Amino acid sequence: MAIIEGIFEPGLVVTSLDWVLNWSRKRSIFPMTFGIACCAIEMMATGAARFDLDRFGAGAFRATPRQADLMIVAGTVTFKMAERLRRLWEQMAEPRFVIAMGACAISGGPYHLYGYHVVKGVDQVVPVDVYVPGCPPRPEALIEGLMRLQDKINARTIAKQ
Amino acid sequence: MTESTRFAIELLLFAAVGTALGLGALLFGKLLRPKNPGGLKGEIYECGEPPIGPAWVQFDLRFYVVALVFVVFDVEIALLYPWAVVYRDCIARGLGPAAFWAMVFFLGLISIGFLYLWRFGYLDWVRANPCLPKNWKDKSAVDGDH
Amino acid sequence: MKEIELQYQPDLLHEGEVPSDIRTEELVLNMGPQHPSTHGVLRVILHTDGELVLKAVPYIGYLHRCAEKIAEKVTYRQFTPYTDRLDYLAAMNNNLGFALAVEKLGGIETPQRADYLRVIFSELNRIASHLVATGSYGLDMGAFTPFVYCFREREWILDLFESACGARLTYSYITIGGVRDDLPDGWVGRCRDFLDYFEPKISEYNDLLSFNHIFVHRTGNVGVCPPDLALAYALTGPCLRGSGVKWDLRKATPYSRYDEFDFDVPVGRGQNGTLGDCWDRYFVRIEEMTQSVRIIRQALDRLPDGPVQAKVPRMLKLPAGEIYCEVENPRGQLGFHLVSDGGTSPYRLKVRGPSFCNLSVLPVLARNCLLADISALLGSLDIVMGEVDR
Amino acid sequence: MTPSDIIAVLKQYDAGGIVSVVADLPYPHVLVKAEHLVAVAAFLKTDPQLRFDLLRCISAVDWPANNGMEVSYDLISTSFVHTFAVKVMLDRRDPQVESVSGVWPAAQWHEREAFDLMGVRFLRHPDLRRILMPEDWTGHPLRKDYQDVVEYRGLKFNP
Repeated sequence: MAIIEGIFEPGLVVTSLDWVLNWSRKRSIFPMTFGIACCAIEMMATGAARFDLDRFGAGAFRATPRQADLMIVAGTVTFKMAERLRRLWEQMAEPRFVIAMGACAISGGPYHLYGYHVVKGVDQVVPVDVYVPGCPPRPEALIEGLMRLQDKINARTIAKQ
Repeated sequence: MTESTRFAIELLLFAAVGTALGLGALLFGKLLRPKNPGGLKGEIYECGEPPIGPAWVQFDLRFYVVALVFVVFDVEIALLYPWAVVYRDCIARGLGPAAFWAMVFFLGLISIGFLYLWRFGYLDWVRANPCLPKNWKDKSAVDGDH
Repeated sequence: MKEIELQYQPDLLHEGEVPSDIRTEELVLNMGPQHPSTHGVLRVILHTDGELVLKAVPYIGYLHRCAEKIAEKVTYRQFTPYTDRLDYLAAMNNNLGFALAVEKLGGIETPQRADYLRVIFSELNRIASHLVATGSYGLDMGAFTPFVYCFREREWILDLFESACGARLTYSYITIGGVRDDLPDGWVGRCRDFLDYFEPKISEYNDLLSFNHIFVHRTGNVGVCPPDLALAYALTGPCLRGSGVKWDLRKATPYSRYDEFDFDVPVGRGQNGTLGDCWDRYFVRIEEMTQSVRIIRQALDRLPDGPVQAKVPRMLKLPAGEIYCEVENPRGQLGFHLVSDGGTSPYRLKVRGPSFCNLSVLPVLARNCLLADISALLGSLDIVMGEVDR
Repeated sequence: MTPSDIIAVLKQYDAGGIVSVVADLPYPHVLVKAEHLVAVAAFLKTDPQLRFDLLRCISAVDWPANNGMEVSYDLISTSFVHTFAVKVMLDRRDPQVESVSGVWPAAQWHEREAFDLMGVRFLRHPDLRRILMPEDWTGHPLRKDYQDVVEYRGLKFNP
């Protein structure tokens, strides 16, 4: 919650301020390198030359959560990993977003029935913004997910609701 | 409006605009960025794990020695600058060799210290010397046919 | 029965000798699950003295996905997709390993064309896996360009895979009894184009990374693993061959008609440093890529016609029994210990991941090496956490 | 050497320790008493005729029917390229066996995994603790009679 959030009515100044804020945030999302399993390889392929994430300003993979605003949960989250995932998410600076990439992150995927050590869906651990289905999802699907996230960022406002 | 007051006003104006821009950006940021500390956000980031082990640790002394040596030479270079600026008109006033030899004496004194350090090995850094398990010699491994 | 004195005490993780005599405390550092150079979710606790690592203790299990428990609940054919996700960089080789284990136990004969297709796809996957290993190893050493070059070639291979079996990473293409379906037309031509395009690229990697002055100094003489230590810790694959042991399952115990192709097994020679250092393990992978290209070319030339799938009943029942079967995965020997009680699903399936054993040597090699060399050492072992944790 | 030759050499070395023998494919192995395991393992590794220097895999199989916990060690020799396996049948309620990490250090992690997932305790193992599951996990998941943990630190098994 910024200091001036929720105080002013949506007028000329506030909406143009919204536009500037949202434009700058959505055009330079810094994802955190948080690859867990097979989806991480597809995330690397998305970052590589052919499906270049840099075209969307999201190519700068930051290693630490301090400098990242997007956490792409790429892979199966296990019970042992869930705490660390929660801690990493909380150590990210606001405004922060989460993409659940792959069937494992969405609902446990192929390990849903008998995976005794698998968290069935990462939304039990962190609030998820965009779900990208697939096992692993194709790089185009991840870019589609990123675009949906950009639309979501675009709809944010600091005016009084 | 004398020359100097005009210059003072210009200087003041320049400083004011400079600080205004700087502080303005900071203020603008402070107003707009979300700020809610709390939870695990304030904790030390250690690759997703709860941090283990103390951070204030007694480091090895060799780091302290290197820091000292750096400070000495940094100051030496800092002193070289004014000398270099003054050196040209020293020559004009005929004091060239005296100024030159004074600086040579100054540099020489410090390089003697440097040679001492070098000679007694304060500068050679620790090398990795990987040691395999203490009693490692797999007697059963018959060499030759691998 | 003569009692044999054990060669050495169990390795009790001694601390390395602290060189300096002045009392210094240890800094305990967490190279945790989320770290750019751990290639997945691996946590290593480093006890360091300044830059020197005194003790490295790996913690795994962050990606333990219960594959072996699932194997007891699903039928044989249903387990193939889970084998893709063991070593997700070499899904073809995992499928091959599981398929061979089931076929040997069940006595199922696969047609010749299927065996050739299996060899072609396994070797293509070996090249793709080594490309990722080389690219990310360059990334660990701070060079970003090799990563992008290697992924460019890998995309071409993934296109070939996609046109043949529809997926980019988890193919389930090699099933029990043969191969899922035949090649699309024109695939062989496209594969040859790739091989002709790819061969000169390997020398490009050598100029770009392998003989780069900084890279050689960062990886030569680092993490030296003598041959008998490698064998004692059951290192296999490029890690074992990097230490000079000429041991490759495709030559030693040939499977799936590998003995019909001639290729040689590259072995570390200690060119840039001592034998068995990180550079050797890395360079064996580069040479293995050229050998894989040779194998694929021979397999494409002699590709026979015929069916690609043997007759396998839908609800496959294997006779009660037990088998241990291994294949040469890009990372080492991937073993499947299959115990069947005559039912439609395995009674017990133990997967021996090569990265599991390759990683177990880390505490031994990482003792008394520099902090920056830990990522060089980890990158050269080329581990994949899906296979370590299963 | 063929499995039957290996078994002959083994019988000649330690006939007492061997319980039963299976020589034919697909899985030639010898069942050994638990106390003799390390001695047989050391012999298999150091005997110049056998030289099994690569321990490929240690797998634990749970037989609740006859109350047995079977631990099998798969070996291969890189010099003679012959493969063999040694098995030990333990009591299922409290499976204990000597650790062979003195002979092959590769066994350390395999044994830790067998302990973690199956509950087989290996005596004189350098640091026997859970390797895959979290430290505070209860139960050994790969046993046949394992009930799934319904909730672990707030995370439900199937929501």
